[in-house]
Amino acid sequence: MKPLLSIRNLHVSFNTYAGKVHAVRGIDLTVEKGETLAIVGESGSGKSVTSKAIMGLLPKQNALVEQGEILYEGRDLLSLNKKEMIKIRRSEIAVIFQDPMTALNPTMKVGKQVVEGAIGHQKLNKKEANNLAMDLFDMVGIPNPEIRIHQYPHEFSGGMRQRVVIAMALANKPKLLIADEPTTALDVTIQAQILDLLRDIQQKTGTSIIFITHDLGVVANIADAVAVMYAGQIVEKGKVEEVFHEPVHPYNWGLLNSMPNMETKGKLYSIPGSPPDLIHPPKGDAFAPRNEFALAIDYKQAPPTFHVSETHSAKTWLLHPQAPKINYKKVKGDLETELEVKLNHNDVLLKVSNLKKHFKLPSKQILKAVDGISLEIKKGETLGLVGESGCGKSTTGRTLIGLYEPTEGEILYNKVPLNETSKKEFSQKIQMIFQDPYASLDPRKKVEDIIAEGLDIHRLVKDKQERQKKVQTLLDAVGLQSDHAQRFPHEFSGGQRQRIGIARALAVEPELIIADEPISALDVSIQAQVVNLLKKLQKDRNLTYLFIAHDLSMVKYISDRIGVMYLGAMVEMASSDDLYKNPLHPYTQALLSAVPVPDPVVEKTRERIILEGNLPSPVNPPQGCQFRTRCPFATEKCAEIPQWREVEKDHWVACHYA
Amino acid sequence: MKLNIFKKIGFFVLVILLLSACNFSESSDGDSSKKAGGEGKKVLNLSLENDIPDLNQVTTTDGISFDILNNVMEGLYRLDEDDAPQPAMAKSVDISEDKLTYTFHLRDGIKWSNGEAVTAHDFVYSWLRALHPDTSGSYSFIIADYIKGAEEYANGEGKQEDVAIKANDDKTLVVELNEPTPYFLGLTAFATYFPLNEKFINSVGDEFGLNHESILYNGPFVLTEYDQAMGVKMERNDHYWDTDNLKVDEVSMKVIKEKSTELNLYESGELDRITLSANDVNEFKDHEEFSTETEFTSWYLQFNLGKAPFDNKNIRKAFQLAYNPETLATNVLNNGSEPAYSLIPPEMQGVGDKSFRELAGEVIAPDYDQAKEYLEKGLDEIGGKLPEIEVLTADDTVAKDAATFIQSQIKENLNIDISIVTKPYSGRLDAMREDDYQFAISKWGADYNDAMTYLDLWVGDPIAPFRGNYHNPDYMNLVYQAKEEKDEQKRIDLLMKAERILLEEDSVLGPLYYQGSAYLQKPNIDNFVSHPYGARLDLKYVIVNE
Amino acid sequence: MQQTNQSEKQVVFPEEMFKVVGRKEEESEKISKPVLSNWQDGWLRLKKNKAAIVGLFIILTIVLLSFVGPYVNEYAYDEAHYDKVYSQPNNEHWLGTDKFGRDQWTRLWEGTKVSLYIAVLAALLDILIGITYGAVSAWKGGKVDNIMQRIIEILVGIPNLIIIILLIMIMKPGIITIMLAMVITGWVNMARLVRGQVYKLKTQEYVLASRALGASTSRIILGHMLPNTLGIIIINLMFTIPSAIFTEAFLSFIGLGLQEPLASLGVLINDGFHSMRNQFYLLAYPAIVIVALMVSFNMLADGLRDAFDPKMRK
Amino acid sequence: MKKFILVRLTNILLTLFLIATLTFFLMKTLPGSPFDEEKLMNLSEELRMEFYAKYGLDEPIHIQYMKYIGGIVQGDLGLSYYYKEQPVSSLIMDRIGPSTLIGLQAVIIGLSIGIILGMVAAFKHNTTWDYFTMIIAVLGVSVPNFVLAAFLQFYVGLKWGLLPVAYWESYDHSLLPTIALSLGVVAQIARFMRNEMLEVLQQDYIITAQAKGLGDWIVLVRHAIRNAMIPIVTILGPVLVSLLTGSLVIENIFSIPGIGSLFVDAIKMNDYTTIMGLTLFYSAFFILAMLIVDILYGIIDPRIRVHGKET
Repeated sequence: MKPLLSIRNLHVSFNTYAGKVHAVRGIDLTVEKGETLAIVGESGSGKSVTSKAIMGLLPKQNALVEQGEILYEGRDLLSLNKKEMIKIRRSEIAVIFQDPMTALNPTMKVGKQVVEGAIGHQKLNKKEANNLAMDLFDMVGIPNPEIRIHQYPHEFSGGMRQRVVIAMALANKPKLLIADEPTTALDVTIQAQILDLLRDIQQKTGTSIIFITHDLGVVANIADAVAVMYAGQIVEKGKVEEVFHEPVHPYNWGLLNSMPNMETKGKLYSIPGSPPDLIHPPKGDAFAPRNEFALAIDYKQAPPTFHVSETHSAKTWLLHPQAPKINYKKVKGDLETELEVKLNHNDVLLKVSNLKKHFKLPSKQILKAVDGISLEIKKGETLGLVGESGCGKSTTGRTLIGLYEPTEGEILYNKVPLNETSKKEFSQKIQMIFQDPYASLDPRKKVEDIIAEGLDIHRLVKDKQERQKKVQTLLDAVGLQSDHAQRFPHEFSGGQRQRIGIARALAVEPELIIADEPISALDVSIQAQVVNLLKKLQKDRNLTYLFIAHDLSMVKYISDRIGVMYLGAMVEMASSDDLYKNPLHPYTQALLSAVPVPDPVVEKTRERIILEGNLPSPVNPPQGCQFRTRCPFATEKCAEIPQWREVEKDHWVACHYA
Repeated sequence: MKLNIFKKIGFFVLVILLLSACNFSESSDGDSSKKAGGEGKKVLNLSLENDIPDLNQVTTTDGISFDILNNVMEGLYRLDEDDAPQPAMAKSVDISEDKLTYTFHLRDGIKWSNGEAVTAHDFVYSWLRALHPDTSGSYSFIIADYIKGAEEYANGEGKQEDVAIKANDDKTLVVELNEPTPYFLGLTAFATYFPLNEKFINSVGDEFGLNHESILYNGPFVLTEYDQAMGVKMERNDHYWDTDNLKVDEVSMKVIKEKSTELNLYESGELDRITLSANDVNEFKDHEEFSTETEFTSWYLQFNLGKAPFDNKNIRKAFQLAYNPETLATNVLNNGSEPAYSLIPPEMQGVGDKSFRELAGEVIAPDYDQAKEYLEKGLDEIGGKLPEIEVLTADDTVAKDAATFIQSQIKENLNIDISIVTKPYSGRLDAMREDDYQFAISKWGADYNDAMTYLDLWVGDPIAPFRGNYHNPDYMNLVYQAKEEKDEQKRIDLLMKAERILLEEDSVLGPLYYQGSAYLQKPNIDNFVSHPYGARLDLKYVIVNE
Repeated sequence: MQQTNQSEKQVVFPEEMFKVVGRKEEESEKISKPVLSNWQDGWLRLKKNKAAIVGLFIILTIVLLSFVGPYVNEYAYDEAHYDKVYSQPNNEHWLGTDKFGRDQWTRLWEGTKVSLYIAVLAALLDILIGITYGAVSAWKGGKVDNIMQRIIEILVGIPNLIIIILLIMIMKPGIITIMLAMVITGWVNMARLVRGQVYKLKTQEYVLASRALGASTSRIILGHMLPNTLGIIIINLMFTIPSAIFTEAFLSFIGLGLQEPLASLGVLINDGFHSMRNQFYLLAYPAIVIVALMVSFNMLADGLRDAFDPKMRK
Repeated sequence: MKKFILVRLTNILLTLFLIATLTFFLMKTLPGSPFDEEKLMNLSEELRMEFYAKYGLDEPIHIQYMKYIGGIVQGDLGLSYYYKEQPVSSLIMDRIGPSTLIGLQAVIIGLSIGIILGMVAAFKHNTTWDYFTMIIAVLGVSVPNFVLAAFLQFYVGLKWGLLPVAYWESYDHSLLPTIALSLGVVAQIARFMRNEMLEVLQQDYIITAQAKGLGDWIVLVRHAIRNAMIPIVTILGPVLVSLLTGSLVIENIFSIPGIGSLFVDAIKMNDYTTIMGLTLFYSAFFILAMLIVDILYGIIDPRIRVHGKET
């Protein structure tokens, strides 16, 4: 069978003010009819560029396709003129972009946006267009289409907007659908909805899908075939089972291992270092500097493609007959043996009771970001806090460290209340790590000054020399080099920046660190680095963590206990094992089931609880149990506020039916 | 729904704006004939340098209004082409032996533009109105100063019956003066002396003078259009007694504020006569359409005798002699102005055929060496050190240029740094009145053709800061004697003596120049009369050739 | 593991090439670019913008000339020569003379200096007030911010020009007056910009981090807010200066400018305008200078914005 | 929305009140009075006081102030000093027409040409077209408009005789001043539009639209222009100000009986009541324009329409 699309030796580069970026460096790909091909890779690996090259949407000013072919049903898309390309886009290939917030024109009614491509192509009159829009809305599961098509994008929630974007892509019944990270910007529960929808659509229409993502869990869920990209090249590709169960490229090993599953214990496997700079791609194998098993030849010559099976191939010298055989499974096993001794946590370090934080909006409405939560953090433990965006977990963290004034409630640190007078003192004991590695470092300050800021504030160093020495020690502790001290944040990669942020927090030698989604903005391979670092530091320095995240598997891995938040309230709290094995609250259950697991077998067979609808607005939360509008088990009783009670030992939950 | 309302409102506003915007000059349709000279009409196109502030002849004070009023109204007398008063509304006058009683006999057949006759009562009404405190304007003094009982009435102290303005019948007007006033007939040509029709004034009420329909005319022309910002259009007044002698049918006067615009309009043929700004004089100096004229307006430095260092006569003298008016007039102003070495303008009436200036000769001659000597003498007297000196001036170009000139000359010839303080026109006057100046650039334009119009100003009764706090009993006596003197020759002698005391002995003023103007006039215009004092523009005599 | 390889089979590599040498982590963490501060980085970007560099060059040249120019010939700017009024540009008077016979070359650069002086000082003062107002408003937030913003809203309702004209009317005309008048109305824009920026920065994570470390308000403002606002402040300065020059020229044109014999570009243009028909050179040179200044400042400001505005960076 | 308008209205009234107060007291501090005339210097003090009394200038200042504010409330701005006996309000009403016509035309021309130039520049980014447009734009804001006006008058009006030199007689007379006034507007709008377009063209929804298979032209018209145009509304305020500055001199140069020239004259003549009245009028006009701009914003941008503007 002829493939629907095949890419041969594609090279794409960009001219930037810093130099020429070789974004895609010779990739070969095929997409069969009705197949879902996942392209996996970290940011900057060239996967989005590939998708744009297929659509002919590379920015004209600075992008250049240097060589290669993109054959669609036998025609080379790169050789088509504009008119023909527009025809292709209109009727053959459609695309879904990552951010539904920006992909829609804010000043045009969504119905019109969805069908405007089809109107010209299918020669529809107004009524037919409206009908088509309504049908499409129906298909992607947007309720009340007859009203919704006349609304503007800002009247839709993120998940709904993504459905609109999908509807738009489907308007012309494309044969190929390119989904460029369509779920990255969405919450897990919404992501599950969208993935379901896409699968459903593919079954109904038989469309081929190129699914671009950095999340291996998602890949396992949706893909038939997988291509793993690194530094502008496809390093491994094959059927989803092959890539997941018999990985051959060390990078793929790293990716798979660095994702903890629910059972992972001990040290997490991580890929050290940072991705290469594509302005000056390294000689030989681009992955070599980060590869534990790099061969001498890797630094000399780029590896060719070796075929493992008819469908499975990879670019690594390890597949060369002369290369030593390395057992991937053993590598994995080695790590698992390194078990960790859990400390006994008894002393309560931080006690929070009935904490509330309300914001007054300019519209005079009250946003109840945190609405009465109570928790304790014991010395030396890690408490995880999870929930979807907008549930109040970050606000909780920021209120605890005193960035926000609590509206109500009490915070006791070592039995001393946190207030204006004690704030300065506590600012040394409690520290914070922030989510966005780009926004959390002052772009105008040198790394040295960023790290030493706390030292200066609390006058912890006597002179310049001591300051310098301390900074060096801290850089070393987070695995950065001493000459990095003189550089500015924009020169670092995300992972490096996050480590600088950690060094800054450590500088004042705190006891409690509130880590506010410290890894959610990082690439998978880097996440493990940071998590390992945090664990190591905890052990070395006897730190206590409040770890805030929406990624449940990582939270499970790092935390001793976990609290689940929903709409400003705590709905369940238990030890992490307990919570995973025996979730009592329907929301926790749904959340857990929505987490994609990087195993195609598991993913494709398990039943998941799909939550309907969206998160209600915290300005106007539902009365009684806040979850009842989305709860599959909700009854009339749920209109009453459920009690926060201890169901089992150390297992708290707020549900009438738990 | 909301959207539609907004759209409607927006559209509505737009329409209103557009409609309101289109009020072009009403003449636009009828006016196209202007250039073509349609139906053989003789049209004269002139410009006004600024908006027309006021056409109420009693309250108005500015030259622009006078220029218009003088052509649509007429007093008992009108100045002729040689600036001499000639009978107009009056056909003759009987002057009593003591030169204090004037009996005017009105001309027959004089009519208002609505056809009613102009009577002696119209004059009585008008003059009394100009005097009455409720209706008077700044120019009321021009009647009050001369007519018996008028000043008291104007101050609200006297009674109306005591004012010596009487109509014996419709055709006879009798006026009694305080003192013999040889130039009184000239005064009756001035706007404040024009008649008004009581019935008409009462019928228009507050509207009087605000539009062309709310004025009743008795002059050579009537206004057919009047917009303060755009100008006026005049047409021949068919009811005017001398209408047959008019050589022009229609005059338009457009308000053009920028001199460069005026010149452009002249060159494009839309104006027939313009005055030039100094910058443009050189270009047209040799042009056949170029000419200059002077008027009875003197510019001078007013020293403040009440302020150091000008309380010292020698310092005043030093300043008075340290600049050359010739340079100012020819090199800086370059607009037809004449250098001044005295106060009284050259053409002003003296005795018989001789002008005052011819009889009196020049008073001041610049002499830098002498100036330095005076300065040293003065410095010795005041202790060797000058305070900082500022010269006050108005902020129009000409006044500023004069100040800059004085500044540079004083620096060059006396090596004294002076700074310039410019104030808006009325700001300068205010500062002078409040005694807040050391010396200032000031001017005076004659109201009538006699040296008294100048010399009367410095009598110092009471002592006026505005006039430099000058008070010299000798000078005062000379002026008062001149006022009562009935013999022309003796009177002029007294005045000449007074001028010398003012300038030479006391050095109260430093003469600068006699104001003049350079103008361009199309060759087909003849006999264009512009009087040097009073109401300037007189279009009764102008001839427009084909 | 089985290998179904085709072409590579023929090539046999030396055995040592297949020794596991492991990773070179330092390599992957290494930053190869030279150490560059933000200013250096910005300068590099600016240098790429030819128009901005040309603008910068012109501005520098004009500033230099305005200081040196008056001294290269023997005439003083207020020295009148009545025998040489309105002489066309010649060997003696390179740019001719005006109606007082004053040397135009000297007056032109003297005037440029005065104009620049007024503009720069006015702009700096604007900025000082604007920064303080904007920063305080955003930093305090809440009610204070609300009130301060209401005040700004009201101020915005008054046409600047009117205020300037009114002020100039009541004060003694001169450099200080013009400057003050411009300052009184000019800062609103700056205040708004700074407020916006500080508002944004206030919630930036690095500022939160600093606060979490217990930093004092002054430390945050001086250490984080100010350096990160400086870019837009400078850019705004570059836009404010030319508009201040323009305002001065305009005021001079309607007769509310400086006092003789002092010159400014506005005064010169005003004088030149009145004699443009016959002494065109009197208008031409100051007009060229003012246009050159305006154009250059605009080009430079555009360039700076592209180089330093973080929005343009990514 | 109602509340929004109510708050705005209160602000407007407050602003106008402040401006009235400010100008009143500023004017009172000014030297000189309308009756400072050379000829009046001969008058006695008593007589001058009588004139003052006619205009209510003899009363204590706070009474004058109350009367002035009271008058404003009734739409009475007092009598002009220079145009004796003329109410300031009627002076303004007489002069408003020509100014509005020229201003409106300048805005329309400025907007349409500016938008087109800006779009061309953005679409042909970094080409000769772009540079050419931007040179025009920079020159447009750099050349003082009185200089431009003088050139237009001399060449277009006098030398080439294409349009009337000056004065206000027919529609043709409004064209030159409109052109002189609109150049600055064209420049401002073109620059702004270019920047906005460049930004919009990089937005995801533009790529999305292209991905939908829409032609370049449709993408441009349907998606780019509209979104780029929305922010144009925000600079209408500054544009109006520049029109105001422009009109002051241009009306004088072209001898147009408009408000701008009235204002300049009032300053030159110390006609305080007229200055006060015009200041108030300008402010009211300006504020009203800003209000309309805000409302317009709401109409154009659906994101604001629903919730009202929240700042």
